Amino acid sequence: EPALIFDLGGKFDKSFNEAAFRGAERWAEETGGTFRDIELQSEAQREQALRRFAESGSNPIVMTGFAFGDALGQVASDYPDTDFVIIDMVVDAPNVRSVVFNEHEGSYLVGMMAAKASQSGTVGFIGGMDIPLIRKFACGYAQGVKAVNPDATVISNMTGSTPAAWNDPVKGSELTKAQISQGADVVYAAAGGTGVGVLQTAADEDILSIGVDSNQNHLHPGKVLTSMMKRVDNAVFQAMSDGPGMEKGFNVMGLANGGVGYAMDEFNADLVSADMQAAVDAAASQIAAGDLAVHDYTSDDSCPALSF
Amino acid sequence: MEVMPKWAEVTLVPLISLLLAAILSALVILAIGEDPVAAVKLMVTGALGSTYGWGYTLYYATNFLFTGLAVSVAFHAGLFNIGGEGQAMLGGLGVALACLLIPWPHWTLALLGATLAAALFGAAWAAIPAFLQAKRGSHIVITTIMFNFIGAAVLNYVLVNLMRPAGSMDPATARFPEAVHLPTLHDILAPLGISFSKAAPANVTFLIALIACVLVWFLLWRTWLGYEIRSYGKSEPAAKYGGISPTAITMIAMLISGALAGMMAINNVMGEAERLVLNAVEGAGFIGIAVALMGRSHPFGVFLAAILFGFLYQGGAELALWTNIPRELIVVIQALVILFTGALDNMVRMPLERLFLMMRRGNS
Amino acid sequence: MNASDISGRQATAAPAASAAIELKGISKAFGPVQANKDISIRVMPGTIHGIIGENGAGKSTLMSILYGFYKADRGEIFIGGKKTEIPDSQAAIAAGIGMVFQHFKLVENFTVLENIILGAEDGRLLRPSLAKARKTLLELEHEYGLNVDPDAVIEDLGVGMQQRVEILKALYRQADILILDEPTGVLTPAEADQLFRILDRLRAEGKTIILITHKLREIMEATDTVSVMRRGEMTATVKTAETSPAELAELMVGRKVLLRVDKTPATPGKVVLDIKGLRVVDEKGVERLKGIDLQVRAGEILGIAGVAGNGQSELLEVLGGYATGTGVIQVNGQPLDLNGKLADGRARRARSIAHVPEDRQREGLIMDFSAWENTAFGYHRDPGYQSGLLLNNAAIRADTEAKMGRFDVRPPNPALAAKNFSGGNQQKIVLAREIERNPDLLLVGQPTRGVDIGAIEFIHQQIVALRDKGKAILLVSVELEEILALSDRVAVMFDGHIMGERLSSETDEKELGLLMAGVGA
Amino acid sequence: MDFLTLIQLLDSTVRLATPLLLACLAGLFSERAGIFDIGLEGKMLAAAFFSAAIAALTGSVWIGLAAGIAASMAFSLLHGLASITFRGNQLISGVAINFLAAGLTVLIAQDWFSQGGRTPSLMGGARFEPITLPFADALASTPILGPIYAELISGHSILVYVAFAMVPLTWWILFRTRFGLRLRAVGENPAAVDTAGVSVVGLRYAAVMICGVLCGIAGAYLSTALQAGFVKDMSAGRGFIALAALIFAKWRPWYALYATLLFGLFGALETRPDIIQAVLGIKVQGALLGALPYVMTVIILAGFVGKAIPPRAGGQPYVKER
Ligand SMILES: Nc1ncnc2c1ncn2[C@@H]1O[C@H](COP(=O)(O)OP(=O)(O)OP(=O)(O)O)[C@@H](O)[C@H]1O
Ligand SMILES: Nc1ncnc2c1ncn2[C@@H]1O[C@H](COP(=O)(O)OP(=O)(O)OP(=O)(O)O)[C@@H](O)[C@H]1O
Ligand SMILES: [Mg+2]
Ligand SMILES: [Mg+2]
Repeated sequence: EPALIFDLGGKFDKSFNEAAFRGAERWAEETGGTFRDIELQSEAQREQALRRFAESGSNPIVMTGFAFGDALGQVASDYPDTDFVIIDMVVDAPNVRSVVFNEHEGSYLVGMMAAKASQSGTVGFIGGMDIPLIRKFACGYAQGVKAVNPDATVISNMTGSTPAAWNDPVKGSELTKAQISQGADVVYAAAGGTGVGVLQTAADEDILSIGVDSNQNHLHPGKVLTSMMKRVDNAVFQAMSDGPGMEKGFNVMGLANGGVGYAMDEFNADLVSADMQAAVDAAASQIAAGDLAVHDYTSDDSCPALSF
Repeated sequence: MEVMPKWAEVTLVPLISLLLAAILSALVILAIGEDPVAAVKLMVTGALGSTYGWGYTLYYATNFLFTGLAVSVAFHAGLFNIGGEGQAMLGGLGVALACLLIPWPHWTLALLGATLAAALFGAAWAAIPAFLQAKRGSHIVITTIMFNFIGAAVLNYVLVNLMRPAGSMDPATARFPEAVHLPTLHDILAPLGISFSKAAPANVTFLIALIACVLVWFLLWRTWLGYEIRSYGKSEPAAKYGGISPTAITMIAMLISGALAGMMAINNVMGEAERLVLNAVEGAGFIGIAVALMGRSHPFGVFLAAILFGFLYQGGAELALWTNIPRELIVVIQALVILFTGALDNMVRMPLERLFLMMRRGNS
Repeated sequence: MNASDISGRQATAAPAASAAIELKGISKAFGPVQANKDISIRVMPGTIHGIIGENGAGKSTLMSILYGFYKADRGEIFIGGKKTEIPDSQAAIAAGIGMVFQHFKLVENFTVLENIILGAEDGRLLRPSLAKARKTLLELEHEYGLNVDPDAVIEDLGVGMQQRVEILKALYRQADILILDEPTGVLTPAEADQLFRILDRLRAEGKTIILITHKLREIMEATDTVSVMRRGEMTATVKTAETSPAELAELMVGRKVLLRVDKTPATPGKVVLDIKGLRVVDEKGVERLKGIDLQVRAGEILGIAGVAGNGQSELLEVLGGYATGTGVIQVNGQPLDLNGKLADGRARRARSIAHVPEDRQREGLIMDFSAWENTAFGYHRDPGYQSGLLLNNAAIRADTEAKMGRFDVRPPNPALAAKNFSGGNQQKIVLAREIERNPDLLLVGQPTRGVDIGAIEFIHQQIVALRDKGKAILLVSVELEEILALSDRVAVMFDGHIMGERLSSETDEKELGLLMAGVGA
Repeated sequence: MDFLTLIQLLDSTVRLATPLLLACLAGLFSERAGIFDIGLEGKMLAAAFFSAAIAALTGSVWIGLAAGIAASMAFSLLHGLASITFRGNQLISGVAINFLAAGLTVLIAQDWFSQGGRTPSLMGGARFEPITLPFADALASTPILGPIYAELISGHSILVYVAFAMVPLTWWILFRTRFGLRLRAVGENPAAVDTAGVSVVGLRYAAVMICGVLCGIAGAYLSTALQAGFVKDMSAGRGFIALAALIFAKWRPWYALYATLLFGLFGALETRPDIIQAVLGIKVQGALLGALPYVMTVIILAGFVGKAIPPRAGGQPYVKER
């Protein structure tokens, strides 16, 4: 029986934990299998949950979030017969599959779309907590924007410095309004529950927004330009389907293998012109082919297109 | 001239209150379609049924002991220190700096150094609110709340920009060197022939917390400084009459309080995570308030309350592991325990007192 | 007023059938404490009925039951012959009862007017109520000579004024029955006289008054009948005219009591306390002491008389080290620090100055601390009580036990919290602590406020004994009687000045009363 | 910083200040009556959930508002039970209420909607829409006053106006009515109220209930006016900030307005690092920017406000018989 461990944000964080949960559910639905899961409440429970599941025979054990890296590094070697899958982090152990996403690539694409959709030449980014991962999103986005319009302005705000920053839609709204008053007409939210407020306010104020992680286009039809898809659900689904004895190692989920991308559906069909889509698709295949390099903030803690 | 014998006050009242909280919790569990009996069993065996469970229970309890003692000491001086959260965060920074910057030859020395650093940083974070209270009359409740937020921002800044190993995604410091790893209860008890779970994070800090308990008790009830702290807390006019300096006591009590809160970091940062992460304190500062209030600000009461909350945390984790009970339910259970044992205790005490009075009258 | 006046009138008491108040079999327990045991009492309309009894005898409890503040466990209340349920003060007020509590029930930061209308407002809006009350108040003031500024804030008023507000509160509610619980404990003689004149008028109007007091003189002068309470029981009810102070005192305490202070003439020695040009400005920037010069010699008691609020408290506070001032104070020829680092209570104690503060519950004691912890208070860093950082609890306990024995503190239990002792015994704890230090200078504020006569006798003896050991004593009291009985010299304070000094053997209440009012000198 | 930016900043200030103001006034009623309340946060959260949930189910924001208020009042009742009837510790009761609300809202939300502890997005009549005041459009082009009226004063949800109207109303109730006099008295000296023949318990329950109503409005404002639905923990510490504002305001209604506006302004400034950069001339790093409101609060508190004296009987249960 596989197990899934969510990071502190919880199963329903409107972000990657939730995506992971959907992936596991899809697996359960399609295979009729069952899985265990746990929402952590404290840092100390990371190692605890790993060990408890491993000892009780769960296999594979999937966990979401870079914060597990340290704990898994400690635990993995104690349970050589258990397969672990960690998302968003690399842990070098023979029984671990590490899945990382090139969020900067996906963000680059939606950045391009934002720049193309923007009338004002100013676009916004609203992050949740100020951590490197979110800067990676912001940095990729800004590069995409600049690629289309080098003169464009990218306004970037983080919601806060405590975990409350992931669940403060009111502040998300206010940040959106502040960005609008500075001229932004497209905003990209990578802020968990806070993003709910961003998308809502963008819709209310009649500007475009960009969702994150899963396809959020349907939340405000005709108002959400697109969503930067980070297919954590696929990664989890894949891991559970592969089951024990899966292939281990380092899994990069990028544009090339559909790990990240942008969402197109009936809700945003009218917003995305053929020309826009063509340009973005071209960039996507360039990136996939390795002809276009998008800088990853976390590789050297710097961003060519944006300062924090 | 108490109505109830002391044993009844300290055992019957909390036990019946706990029972009420348990019954209500059971109803909530029932309401969301789970089996309350199984849940309670799971919690008890999970938290207290093995050395593994105890190892986690005691680990959490250690955190709460420090923050609970911190709140208690300030409380005895009539000061409501809500800043345990921020002080513990900064204490973590102190521990991290001590462990990473100084090449300690042995964990014992590292523990000493880290404890000192944690206490110093925690005390420093309490010093400004204390000073503003003493000299400017700025309400300590607001300033300590503000310093919690400021502390979170500082820690975030330091971890994201200064102390994070280059290229790491995780806003956390590097792991501490092997030499400063603290022995767990497993390591400590093994030479005594007691086998204690290896996996559990409870470590030598628990003993330090116990020592802190005793020291706080000793400070408050055996030294003139503690006597002055308690006097000032009970009556400021009397303290002035008695030649006790309000400024000095406010500062001293808050510094001790901050130091205790900061010292929590040797448990969670040095003992468990062995590195400093952003979210290291995770609310223990606030639980400390409940622990101190429930423990009536007495170190022994704080000890019991801390164990109770350790039990709730670990029992809750077990529930989360083996059932589909969402973690919010555990929060609800904690709330009910706090409510019944801490705020609605008179609901139990009043009828009990009447009962004892009747019995006494009947006897005489 | 004049005693014969009153006793002449008492015969008019109405026949038994229509008692204004009748209590039957009232019992009340506070947890294990039986405060009232099966108490019955009848009070005739148009009379003043006195109640006396030692501290803790249950007087206040009984009256609080009548006023609906506490609920009796058993017993019945008849008002005007009719059985009346009084579950709360609302019902008591409706039955025409008003009460002035021993500890005033005023909202400190409200104005007089607001306090008076509280609970007796007309309508939902405040303004009309206040306007109406202002008018009524003016009439009442006029009628009874109870002058107070309706817009003054309570905390700015002296206790005498606060009491007037309490009386006005009752009158405003048109009380026919007025209960006064130790009303004169905080009044000057002039204020007390005025109070009794008012009570007289009220009686003349047919109102019924119950007066609780520890002062036998007041009982004798003002009441028609008097009840004595002891340990929760009503031990006797007698016609005032048919009893004597000595008999009452004996009924109350259960033994013979000395009603005079026994003291020999003083033999003053060298100057211990020398104050020159002392000025004090309080937190609000008001100058409370405006240049005081005083001397107290070894072996004498200097009494400071004055209406409360004329700077006596500040004088004690500066001397005690917890208020700052300017000027020069020398003790045993050495100056005291009035502003700097050594202006604190500990430094004062080190200079052999002991201080029995005016307000024992606020300053003198920590009510939640046990008796033994209180016995060390202020001296807790003295070598006998402490070594290094440690308190020597065992030594303090032993010391406390000895002191409690010598000062006859009841119950003699060092572990009991201060709040569980009666007022008189609380005061004994403070006195024992300060006097037994054998200080060169003892500051005493209101040593017997709210203390029953048995304890007063003892406290006075202790103060005189210290004087006879050759120590200097500065006594502040609003009780002129006490000042005259204890002091060798008297200084009168008025508005931050010393209005004059007299030898107590060469002055009387009348002269001092005038000085206290700011007249003369 | 140009004029329009200033207006926008102030506009944001008003929005951010509104929930703080309502919660602050709520706390004011409770604490003026002598009942300390650190459960403002929890009540606000509960109200945010129930108003959004019921609005989502019924399609009417007004029914939602009523439900939010009812939920908040239910928690008030619990607080009253603990701290008035059973004379328990008011701080513990408040802490418990905060935990209880945080847990229950998500549990119930998940049970009702299965949307991960959220309510569905509110649409149409299930949400409070901004109100355009009369002539706002016509006057908008008038210099200075036009934008102030059209942008700053007009265009908020009805609850904002309710909140601001509550300030004079609260002042009037406290200082001009019999109820207010008694309420203030019971927070200063309950024995005075008791012996004046007024029920201490009744008054305190009334105050606690009013606190519930105002917290209810504050919560409803968060989820049905500022937002279009409930997200877990969405009160995000605003109850604690309101409490700080209450102390800051020395328990006075008009000062409460100023204090919450100040906190609102700090919050608004935090969303505009560009303005801060323009004013200070340096770029403030993100995390430190987040600390700015709190640092400013401490500085102002230490520098200008001085000692705040709480209602004298605050926090202590009224006990007649030991
Ligand atoms: N509210 C209370 N709770 C518990 N015990 C009380 C309370 N009030 C009074 N007592 C106790 O009841 C007894 C009678 O007290 P009461 O105040 O009636 O005495 P008293 O005769 O008025 O004394 P005093 O002269 O000091 O005012 C005392 O033992 C006192 O400690
Ligand atoms: N009923 C009471 N029983 C015991 N002490 C009381 C009582 N009422 C008041 N006191 C205390 O008696 C003292 C008298 O206060 P008041 O201010 O009226 O006089 P004062 O000290 O001479 O004046 P001031 O301090 O303004 O110069 C205060 O310390 C007060 O706390
Ligand atoms: Mg009495
Ligand atoms: Mg005074």
